[in-house]
Amino acid sequence: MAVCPTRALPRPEGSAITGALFQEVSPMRLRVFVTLKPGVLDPQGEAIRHALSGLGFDGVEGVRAGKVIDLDLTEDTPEQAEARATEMCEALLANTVIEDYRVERLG
Amino acid sequence: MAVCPTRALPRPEGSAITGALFQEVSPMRLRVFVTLKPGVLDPQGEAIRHALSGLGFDGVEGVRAGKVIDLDLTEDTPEQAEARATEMCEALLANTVIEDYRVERLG
Amino acid sequence: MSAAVVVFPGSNCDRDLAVALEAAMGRAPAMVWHKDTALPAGTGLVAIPGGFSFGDYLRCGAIAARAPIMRAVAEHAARGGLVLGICNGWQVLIEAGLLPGALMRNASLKFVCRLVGLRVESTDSPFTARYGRGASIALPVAHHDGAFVADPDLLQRLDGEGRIAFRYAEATGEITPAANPNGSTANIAGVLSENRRVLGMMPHPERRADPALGGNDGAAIFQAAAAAALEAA
Amino acid sequence: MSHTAPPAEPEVTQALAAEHGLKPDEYQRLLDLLQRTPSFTELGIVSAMWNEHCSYKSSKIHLRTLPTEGPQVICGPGENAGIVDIGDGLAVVFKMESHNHPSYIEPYQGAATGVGGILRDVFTMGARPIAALNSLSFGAPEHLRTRSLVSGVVAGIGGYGNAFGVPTVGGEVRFHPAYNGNGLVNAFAAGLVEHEAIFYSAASGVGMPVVYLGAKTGRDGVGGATMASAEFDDDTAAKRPTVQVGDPFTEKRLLEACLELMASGAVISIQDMGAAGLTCSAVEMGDKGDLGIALDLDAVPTRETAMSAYEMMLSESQERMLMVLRPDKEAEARAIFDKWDLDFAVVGQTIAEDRFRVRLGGVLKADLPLKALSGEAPLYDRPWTAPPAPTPLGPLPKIDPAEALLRLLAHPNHCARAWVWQQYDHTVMADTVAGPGSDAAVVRVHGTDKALAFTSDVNPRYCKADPATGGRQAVAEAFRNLSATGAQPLAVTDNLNFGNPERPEIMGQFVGCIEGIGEACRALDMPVVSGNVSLYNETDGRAILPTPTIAAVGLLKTLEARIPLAPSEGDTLVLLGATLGHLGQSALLGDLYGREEGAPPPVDLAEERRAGELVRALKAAGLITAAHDLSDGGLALAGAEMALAAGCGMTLDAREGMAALAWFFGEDQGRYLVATTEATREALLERARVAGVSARTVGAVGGATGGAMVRLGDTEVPLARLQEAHASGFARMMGDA
Ligand SMILES: Nc1ncnc2c1ncn2[C@@H]1O[C@H](COP(=O)(O)OP(=O)(O)O)[C@@H](O)[C@H]1O
Ligand SMILES: [Mg+2]
Repeated sequence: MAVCPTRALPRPEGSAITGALFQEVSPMRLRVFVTLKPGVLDPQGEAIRHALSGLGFDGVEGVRAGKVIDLDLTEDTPEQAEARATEMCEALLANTVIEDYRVERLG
Repeated sequence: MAVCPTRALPRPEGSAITGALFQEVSPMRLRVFVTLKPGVLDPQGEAIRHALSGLGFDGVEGVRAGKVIDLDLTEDTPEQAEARATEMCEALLANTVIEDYRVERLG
Repeated sequence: MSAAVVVFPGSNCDRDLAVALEAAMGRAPAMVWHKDTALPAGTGLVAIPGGFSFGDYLRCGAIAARAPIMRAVAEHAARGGLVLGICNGWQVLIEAGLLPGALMRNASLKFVCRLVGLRVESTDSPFTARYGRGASIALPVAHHDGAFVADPDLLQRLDGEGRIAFRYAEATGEITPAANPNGSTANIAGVLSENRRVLGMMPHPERRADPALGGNDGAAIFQAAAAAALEAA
Repeated sequence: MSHTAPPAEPEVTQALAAEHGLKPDEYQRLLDLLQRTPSFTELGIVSAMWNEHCSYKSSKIHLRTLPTEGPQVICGPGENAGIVDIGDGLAVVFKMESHNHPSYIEPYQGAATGVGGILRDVFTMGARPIAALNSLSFGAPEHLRTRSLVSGVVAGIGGYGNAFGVPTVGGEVRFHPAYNGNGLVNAFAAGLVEHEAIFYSAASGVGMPVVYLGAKTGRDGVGGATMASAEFDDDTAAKRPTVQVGDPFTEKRLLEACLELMASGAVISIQDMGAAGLTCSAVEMGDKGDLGIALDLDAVPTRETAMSAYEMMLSESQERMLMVLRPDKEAEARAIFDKWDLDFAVVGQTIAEDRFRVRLGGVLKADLPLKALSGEAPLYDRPWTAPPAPTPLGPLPKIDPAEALLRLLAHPNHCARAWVWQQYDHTVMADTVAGPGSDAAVVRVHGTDKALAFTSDVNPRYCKADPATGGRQAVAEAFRNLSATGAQPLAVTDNLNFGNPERPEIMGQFVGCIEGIGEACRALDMPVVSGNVSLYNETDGRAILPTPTIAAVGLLKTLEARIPLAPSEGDTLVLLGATLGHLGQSALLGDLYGREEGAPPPVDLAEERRAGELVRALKAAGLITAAHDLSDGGLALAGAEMALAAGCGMTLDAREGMAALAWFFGEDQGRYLVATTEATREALLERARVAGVSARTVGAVGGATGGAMVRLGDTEVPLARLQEAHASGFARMMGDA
């Protein structure tokens, strides 16, 4: 992530950031993986496997399909961004009844 | 993939595998990322961004949604598996008119 | 007591549902916008329509389930209020935690729109009370994500508690794979909540509640719900 | 969004103009008009306005010959869609449009955005869409790309229409090797509107705000309008333009927001953004209202940074509209778009001068005479030659009629299309009385006992062999499909798909088809109220079959008037219309033997009309229980389709003195197979005699011993085998049976 000058300034927790400064913070990019829990039937993965074999690709033992969601977040630290992304997964991005998720920092 | 006789010949890379043994070789896992090309409209990402902000998550600057497909392939070398996965992307997994793809080796 | 239809951006069966409810109740339901935070006073029945709320992006029903109005719907359900979710409405109710299980992509991976046969599995609910038990009816389905998924425990519970409202079936009432349009576990087409006052179903009774359209099998659901809503008043 | 400076613009030269598709004389025309070299943005604007897609420069003089008027017509061609009165203060708004090239490049998105575009054409006039049709032409089933095109196109049409919430109630699917390199996706939509709630595109009033509505602008399809008019060559893959991605969720919100906006009284005029979005829509609104338009592109909502004026003017981002606003209603209008989370931006105003001015970042990027952009567009009377005579009709093949029927019913061109239409929501809106699978789809007018009937038809093989007859036949078949459901035909829209008009033989096909269409529309009182032309459908000099798709709309005054397709056990079958056993260009020879021989069947429009009127009169008199029109595949195929619909056996008798194949598979026009009871048969025959329509009893429903059989003369095949062949043909072809 690009280090921008404002980041270097010590700020108290939750201090107000003026609009002007805020703009300069380049957002952090996080990648969220949402995949079906093991054991949950994956018709899409199965269909892809079938289609691949129809196209003459042999030796495809298994296919699992999932989602990847890239988020650009303006948070102060990578840790905070990661925590935020995890909250988003719990709140919306994953259906934890059938899906697992994982958050990764990018670039 | 079909086991062809040449496979039974001793090879420098990796151990020689006979047809019978071949079945027991644990397949290689590859991960394929399929994402929209830059500039292509991503209504899904936009809807997620909007929903996140409705849930009170501020500072979400951008969301792009994509697919991740995990493949278990029986190939002899990681290089071959990677090449095979790339062919699969071109043939089926990605719609190269609007999507980019990337193949990664897993574990 | 009256009915309310919740409208999300992307809902497209809201009008059809309102027409069917009005025919059954003799008065038009209130149309409630997703950004509202309360149901109209005196709402006895909340109906969540089919369609593609929020484009069905991310997961069907996921974004709608988190809309402001859904807290009021959950409170209504908790008070024992009637809630009916049809198609996308069922997906919303599952995402909102008001009904169990999950609805996944059809086994064919294709959208499916056709008339399906159903067997009424439970008549012990305010929605299905006017059918005969085991009755064969026909209703249209139109969905891309209608494969009901439940783990064995849940399945056993639903079955044991008589909470499976409908199953996809042949006209003879037989439950066969061929009668299953989407790969649902155990051909399940509709599920009741524990208190039996919340129903989610994939087929569209509102599209077959008028003899002019070739059949009337769906009307009984609205009539039964209307009667129950009045009774609750 | 802020605009950082876009890269410097290229200098405009004749070569750059050529890259934009302007021929040397067309570029000279532009120089003469401006008396200076155009700016890059101006070149983009003019090339978009003057290309085939927007200017109709090759087709216009011929299109003018089509009949467009009638007492029922409220608005003919020239607006976003045609409008026809259906009584009680209501009107039906409809149009058909092609998305052929985009669908060939990216089938899902191409077809999806085709549906999106035609829906916008309908609701921009104030109508709520109530029905969609799609006419699809693909290459040979065994061709490398066919299956993936079919899958993608069908999924795209469903993906968009289903989410939007319009029932897709009918259409056509055909396969022919002539479409191997160029498939056709023609999308039709119809909507309902009250007479007083119709909106048009002509701007009025000087100094009125021009408002941008809907989704944001990206670089989608920049150059798309130019592409849609260029012949494919083998580098198409390399030149892939940015494909437009459709968002039905935004379209649905745009529909609701626009209808609310119109009801609020804020709209002076409104126009959707289609090909060359902002350019075409702004020019059209100014041109129709005799006003100039000044646009300030800094106000355009964009989703990408550093967009140039050129890109913004040519962007084909979807789900956008342009409106001229009543200024005192701005706050109210804006609130509606806020409610639906859609963009609303004042991007310009109407001006008195006849200029089209475009500014970005304070710089004047274009300053063109507005009226000249459409009025001075080139117009061509391209040379054409009459088509060569078809090869003569050879001897009849040797095959049992029942065997031929079985094979035809399994053929990709004649098997059931349920594989396709089960992927379309055809019951949403809860007014579908007869969906896909009937002669014409029937959709109730919401809240009334009336209904509208919709069909789309063309036989490209006929059009190739004899364009004028083919044109006539397409209209006649549409008329017949409406009549067979009991509907009174009202009007048509056309989608004229041809190859490269710069080739005289292609232009000859075009001219011939239009002549036939015009003649038939006049004779059958079905004016053309809207339409679309798609040329250059060819690859490496191989053109598609001439495919002038005709979509027609009819009215059922009551649901009672509807005639079903399925007869009942015990019914008697009567054939209306004369049979000579015409096998030229027939499905029997063409689809089973690859023999495209002979002249197509002649179309007698007077007989056609009498037969159609008779069918409706017979229904009104209670003399028929079911009806089906005869088209390709003749009596055998029509009979089998009725048997399948009823789930009953059927006997069709041979005809003395006529070869069995000619009698059962001949494609003579103007015919219907109707079902009646023994009690009403005599009265029916008498009515036909009085009407001057030949009628003969040809068979009966049921009547076979043992399992249900379909008998053709002295040959027979079990109904169950026909059912299986018919039902599974499509899935088998797609490889997922
Ligand atoms: N692409 C399609 N989408 C929806 N319905 C279709 C499509 N293609 C064909 N159909 C339906 O299948 C039926 C048979 O089509 P077709 O053989 O072209 O009819 P006809 O010969 O009566 O014109 C019709 O009801 C038609 O509307
Ligand atoms: Mg027909």
